[in-house]
Amino acid sequence: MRYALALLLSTVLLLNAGCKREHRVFDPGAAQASVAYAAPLDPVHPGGPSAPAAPSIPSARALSQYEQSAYAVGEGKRLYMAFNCVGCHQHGGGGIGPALMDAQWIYGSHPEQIYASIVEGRPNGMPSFAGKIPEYQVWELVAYVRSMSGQLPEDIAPSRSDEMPVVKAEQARPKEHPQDQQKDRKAQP
Amino acid sequence: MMFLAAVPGFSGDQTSLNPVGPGASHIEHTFALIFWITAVVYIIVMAVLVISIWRRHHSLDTMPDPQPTSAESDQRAQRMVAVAIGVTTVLLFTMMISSFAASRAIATMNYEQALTIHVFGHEWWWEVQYPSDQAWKSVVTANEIHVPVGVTIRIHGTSRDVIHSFWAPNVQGKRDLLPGYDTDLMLKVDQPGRYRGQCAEYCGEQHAHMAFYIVAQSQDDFNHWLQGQQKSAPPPATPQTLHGQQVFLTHACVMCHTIRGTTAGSRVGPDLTHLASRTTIAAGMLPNNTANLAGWILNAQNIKPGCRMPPNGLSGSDLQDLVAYLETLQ
Amino acid sequence: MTASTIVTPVELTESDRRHADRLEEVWKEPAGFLGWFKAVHHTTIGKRYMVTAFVFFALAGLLAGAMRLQLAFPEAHILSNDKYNQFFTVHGSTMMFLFAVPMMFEALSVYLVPLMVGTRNIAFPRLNAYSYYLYLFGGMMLWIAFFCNTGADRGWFSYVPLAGPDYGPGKRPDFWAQMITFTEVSALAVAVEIVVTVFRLRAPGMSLNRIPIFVWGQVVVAFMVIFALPGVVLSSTMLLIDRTCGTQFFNPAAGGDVLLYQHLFWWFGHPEVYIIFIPGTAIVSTIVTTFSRRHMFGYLMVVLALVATGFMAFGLWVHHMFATGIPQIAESYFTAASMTIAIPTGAQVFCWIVTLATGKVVLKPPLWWVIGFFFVFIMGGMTGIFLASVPVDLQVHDTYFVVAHFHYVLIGGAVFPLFGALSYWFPKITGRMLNATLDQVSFWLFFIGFNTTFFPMHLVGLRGMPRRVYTYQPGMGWTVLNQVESFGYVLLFLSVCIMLWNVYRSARHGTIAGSNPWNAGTLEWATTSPPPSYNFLYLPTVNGREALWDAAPNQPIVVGLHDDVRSFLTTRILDAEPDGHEEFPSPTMWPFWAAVSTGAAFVGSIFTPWGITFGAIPIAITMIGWFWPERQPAERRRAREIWQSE
Amino acid sequence: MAERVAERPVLDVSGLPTVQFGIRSITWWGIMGMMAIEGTVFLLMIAAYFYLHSRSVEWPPHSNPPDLFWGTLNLGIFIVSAIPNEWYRRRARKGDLQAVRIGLIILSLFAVATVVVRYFELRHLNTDWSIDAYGSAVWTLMGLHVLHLLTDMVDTVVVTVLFFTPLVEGKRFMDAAENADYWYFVIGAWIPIYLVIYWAPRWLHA
Repeated sequence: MRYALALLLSTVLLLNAGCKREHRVFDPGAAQASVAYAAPLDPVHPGGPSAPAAPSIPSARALSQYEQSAYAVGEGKRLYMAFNCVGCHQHGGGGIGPALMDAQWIYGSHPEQIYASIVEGRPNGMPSFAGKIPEYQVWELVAYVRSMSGQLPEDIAPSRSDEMPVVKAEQARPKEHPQDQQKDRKAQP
Repeated sequence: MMFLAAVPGFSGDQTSLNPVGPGASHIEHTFALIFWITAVVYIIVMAVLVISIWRRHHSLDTMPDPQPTSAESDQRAQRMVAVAIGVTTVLLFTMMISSFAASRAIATMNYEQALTIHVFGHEWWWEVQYPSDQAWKSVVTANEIHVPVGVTIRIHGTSRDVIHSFWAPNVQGKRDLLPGYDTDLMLKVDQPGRYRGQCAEYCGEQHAHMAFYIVAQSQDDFNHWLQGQQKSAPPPATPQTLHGQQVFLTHACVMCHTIRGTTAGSRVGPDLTHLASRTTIAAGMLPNNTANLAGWILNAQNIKPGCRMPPNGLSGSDLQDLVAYLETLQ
Repeated sequence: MTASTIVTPVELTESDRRHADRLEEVWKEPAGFLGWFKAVHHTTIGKRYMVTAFVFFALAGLLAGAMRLQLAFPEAHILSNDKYNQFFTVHGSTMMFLFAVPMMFEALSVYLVPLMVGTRNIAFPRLNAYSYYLYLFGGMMLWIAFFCNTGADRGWFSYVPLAGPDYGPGKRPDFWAQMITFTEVSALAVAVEIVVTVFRLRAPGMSLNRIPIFVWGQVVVAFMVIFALPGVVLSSTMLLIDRTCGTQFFNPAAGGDVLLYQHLFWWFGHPEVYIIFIPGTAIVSTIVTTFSRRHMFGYLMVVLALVATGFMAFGLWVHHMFATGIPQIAESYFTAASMTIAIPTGAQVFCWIVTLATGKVVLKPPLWWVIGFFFVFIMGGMTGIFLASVPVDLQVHDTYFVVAHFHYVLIGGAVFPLFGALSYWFPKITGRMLNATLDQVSFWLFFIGFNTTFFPMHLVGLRGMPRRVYTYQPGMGWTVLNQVESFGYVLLFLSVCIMLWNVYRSARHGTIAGSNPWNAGTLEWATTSPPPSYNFLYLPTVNGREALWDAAPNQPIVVGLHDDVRSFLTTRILDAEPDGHEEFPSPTMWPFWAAVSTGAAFVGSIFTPWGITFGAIPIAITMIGWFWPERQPAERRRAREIWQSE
Repeated sequence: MAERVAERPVLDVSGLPTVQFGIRSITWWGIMGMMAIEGTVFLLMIAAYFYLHSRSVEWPPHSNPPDLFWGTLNLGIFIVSAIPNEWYRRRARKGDLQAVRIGLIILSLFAVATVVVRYFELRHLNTDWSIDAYGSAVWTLMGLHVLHLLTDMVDTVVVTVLFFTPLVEGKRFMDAAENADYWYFVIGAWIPIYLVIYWAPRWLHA
C-alpha cells in the first residue's frame, strides 16, 4: 500500500520527464516544416560563437522539445546516416570532418551554433545545407550531434546502433563536455 | 472456398481464397481439405456432447450422492474412446500428408529460368529492383511489382531496417524479410491483373500503410514496361516543369530521392524516375493523382503520421510546378 | 459426508474446541495495517493474486474496447497510431503476463492446491508472499509507465530489431522487458512451491494415483514454468542489455542474429499457451466430475494426457516462425509435432464427454461455463490445425485469423473455465453462493458476445487483414465485419460488469453455502467455507481418488502435530506415507522489504546498468533478514527435535 | 500436542522425525527447484552461444580465445573444494557441530578464492561484450555464473556465521547440508561453462 502510494507519487514526478522523453511529434507544424535558410554571417568572426541565430530559431522551450525527446534524437540519428554526415564525421569519431564525440568544438557546441554549422556550412569542407533540410529536422540533427558528446541525459541519448560497433566500451573516452558548455554550467548555478 | 470471403464490396484482390498462382492454389487446396475435415469433426463432437448432456441431465436443486460407475459400461466407453482417438490420428495424418504435399509442390518450383526481382523492405515502403548485367539496364522502382504472366518469379529479398513480411495472398504465402538474411520466394501468376499485398509483420508506426501491388501482364506488355522504366527521366519541356525541377533539386526532396538523369541521387526514399507511371503513392495508400501528390508533398505527416517524408512548406506556385514536373516522369 | 464430518465435526467436542482455539491462536494472520504486509497464509496470498489478476484483466479489457472502437471505421482517427501501438502491446502483455498466467497458475494453485492435498499452508509461504509482491510491482510498473506515455509499443513479443536499441527510442521496450523479469521471478517461485507442496505435503493416503486431476494439472504447469520461463528471462535480458549495455546479440552487423530472439522467446512462448490452458482443462475435469456425479472417466488417460502435453509443448515452438523460412525438414518435423499434440487434448475431450454421457448430469452454472468451454475451445483447437500446416500457416500467420484462433484457445481454454471456477469455488472462498440467475445471464452474454467478437475475425483474416494494423483502408471488404466485432465487445463488456455486480452482491447477501454445497469429492470441501486460517481442524487422510466420496465410514484423522507452532506433516512422494513433520515460518515483513528492494533494483536497471549491481546490496540484506532465525523458536525446536534415523 | 480424540480412529504422527536430510527435507526440494531453473538458464545460454557460432564464419571473430590460465585454475579450485564439501556434508547429517563449523569456514574461504580468481578470469577473456555477439555471449555466460557464485558465497558465509551463534539447531544442520549440495551444483555448472568459454573457441576455431 504505502509502497504503492510512494510509487504513484514518484510517478507524478516521473510523468513530466517520462512524457517529454517519450513524446513523439510527427507533424511539427508549418513553422518548423519550412526549410532552414542561412542566417546572415557575422563578418568579424565568421560563424564564430557569436554567430547570430537564424531568424526562425525556436524558443528554449521548443528546443527542449527536441533535446528531451528520445524520439526526436533518434530521428536525428537516422537523418545523420541518411544525409551521410557519417561520410565525413563517421559515427562521431571524425575522419575527413572533425570528431563530434570529444570536447574540441571549433565553432561552439551551443544548439544555435551547431544549427548554424549545418545550415550555413563552415570553411574547409562543411557544406551548407541551406534550403535542403526542414527546420525541425535540423534541430533533430543538432540534438543528436549534441548527444554524441554526452550533453544530453543518458535516458534520452540513443544507445548502440545496428552497425559495426565504433569503439570498444572499455576503450571509449568518457563523454566530454565542451568548455563553453562547462562555462555555462558555472555561469548559471 | 471463395464463399468464405465473398461479400459485396470485396474485390477479392487480397485474399488467400482467390488464388491466381500455383503457390496460392496448392495452399488453398490444403486449406479446403483441413476446413472440411475439421468442420465435420467439430459438428459431430458438439452433437454428441449436447445429446449426451441432454439425455443424462436432471435439473435438481440438491446435489445427489455420487453414482457408482459400472465396470462394463466403462469398458464399452473405453473401446469407443480408443476408436475415437484412432480416427483422430488418421485424420491428422491425412491433413499432415496433404500439407507436406503442398509444401513440396511449392518448394519444387523451378529456380532455373526464373526471373529474379529484388525486393527490399523499408519502414514503410517497398523498394523493387530488376537487376541486369548492364548497369544502365537495371531498374529501380517502388511499391509496384510488374511481372509477366506464367513466368516463374524469384523474389530475392531482405530488409533495410526491421523485420517485414512480403505477402500477396492471391499469389503466394508470406515470407519474412529479415535484416541479416537473404530470402528467396518463388511465385508465379497465371492470370493478368493487379493483386494487392501488404506487410504482414508488425514493423512500427505505419505498419498499417505498407502495401504494394503485383501487376501481372503479358510478356509483351511487361517488356514494354521494363524498357520504359530503363530510360532516364525526360528533361523538362516547359518553363513550368523546368522550374518544378529546380524546386525539386534545391529543396528537401533532393536529400532523399533519386531521379535518374538529374543530379538527384539519394537512395533514402523511393526512386521517382518514373513516379507518374505508378498508380499509387505512399506505399499503396493513395491513388497517384495531382491532388494527392500535392497534399502528400505539402504534409505527408498528417496523411501518414510517423512516415519518413517530412512536411514541406512550399509556396503555392513552387508546389504547382513541382507537381507538374513530377507528373511528367512517365 | 463422512470424511468432512471427521475433519471438521458438525458438533465440536470440548477437546475439539480447545484444539481449534489453539490452532487459531497460532495460525491467525497478523492484525492491523502492518499485518497486511506480514501475511503469509496461502488463502490470503491466493485471494490477493485473484483480485490483482482480475484488475489487470479488466484494465486490459478496456484497452481492447478502445481498439475495437478505432477499428470500427476505416482510416479512423480515434486513436493515433502511436497510441494504438501502445494499446495493443499493453493489452497483449497484460493479458498474457499479468492476467492469464498469474490467474490460471499462481492464483488458483496457491489458493486451492494446499486445500486439495489436505495441508495447512503452501510450502515456503514467505517465498509465496514475496512472489505476490514482485508480481504486483511488475504490473504496476508497466501500467504506470503506460500512463506516462511510456507504454510498451512493440507487440507482446517485442521482436528485435524493432524493439532493439536502434528502432525502439526511449524507454518503452525496457519497461516491457523488466515487467517480464518481475512476473517470471514470481511465477518461478510459485512453481517451486507447488511442486514441493504436491510432492511432499499431501495428506496421508493420497498416493500419486489419488491426486485430484486439478492438482495434477497444476503440477504439470509448475514443471513447464520451471523449464520454459528461463527462455523468456534470457531473451528479455538480452534485449535489455542490448539496449542499455551495448551488447550485440541481435545486431547482424556484429555477428548477432535477430532469429535468436525469436527462438528463445518461443521456447517459452509456446509452452506458455499450455501453461495457460492446462489449468483450464484441469478445472473442466473437476467441474465435469462433480456435476456428472461420478468419478472422472479415464483418470489415468487424462493425467497421462496432461503430462504428455507438458512434454510435447517444448517440441513445437518453431511453428510460430514458419514464415521466417526455416529448412523444410525442420518445417515437416514441427508440423508433425504440432499436429500430434492434438491427440492428448482430443483424448481429454473424449473422456469428458464419456463422463458426462455415463453420469447423472446436474446443470448448474459452473457446468454451463464448461459447456461454453467445449464449444469455444474445441473450435480454437480446430483452427490450430490450420496453423500447424506450414503452407496454410504461410497464408494465415499474422492475420486476423490468428487473432481469432488464439482468442478461441485462450479465452475458451482459460477464461471460460475460469468463470466456471469462479462460480464453482466462490462458495468455498466467501462462504456464500453466487447468484445463479445473474451467473446464467452473464454466461449467455459472454458466450454470444465472445462469438460475435471473434468469429468474424476468422473471415476478415482470410480476406487478408493483417493483425496489429492501427487502421485499414475503405473498400477492402473489412469494414462491416470489424463493426460486428466491435459490437460483440459491448456484449462482453456487459457480461463482465454483470459478473462483477453479482460477485459484489453475492459476497454480501448470497445464501450461506455450508462446507460442501456441491456435494463434491475433493478435500477443499472437507473444511468450513471460508476455510479457517489453519485450513483443517485435523489433517485428513485419504482413501480414494475423490477423498470425500470414497472415505471409509471411520476414516482416521491425523493427530500428534504440535498445535503451538505452525507445524505440518510431510509425506512420501509416491505412496504419501507419513514421513516427518516440520515447521512453517511465522508471518513477517521481510518478504515485502525483499520485494521492494528487488523491485527497486529492476526498475533502476532500466535507467542504468548499475541498477542491478547496487540494487543487489539491499536485496542481500533483506534476504538475510528474511532467513535469520529467531531465538525462542530455535530453542523450542531444539528442545523437542527428533533426528531422522540414518 | 493435541490429546487423542478417543471416539475416532486416529493416525498419530507425533513420533516422526523433525530433522531430515536430502530427499526427506522440504528445503532440499526447494534447492532442487532452484537448480533446475538455473540449470535451464545455463543450458539455454550455452545453446544461444552455439547458435551464434553457427551464424558466424570466424569463431572467435577477430580475437583470441580467452587465456586458459585463470579459468583452469578456478576449475582446479572448484574440484579440490569438493573434498571438504563432501566431508562436512556427511558430518552435518550426524549433527557434528565442530566438523560443520570447520567445513563451513573452509568452504567460505574456497568461495572467496574462486570469486577472486574469477576477477582475473574476467580480465583475461580477450574480448568485450560490446564488440561483437561472441563477446556478448561470453560475457553474459560468465556474468550468469558470477551471479550464481556470488549468491552462493554470501549464502555460505551467512550459514557459517549462524553456526557461531546460539541459534544452532537441527534446521541449521539441514541448511548446512543443503548448502553443500548447492555447492556441488556450482561446481557442476562450472565444468560445462568452462569448456564452452575456454575450449569451444579453440576447438571451433576455423
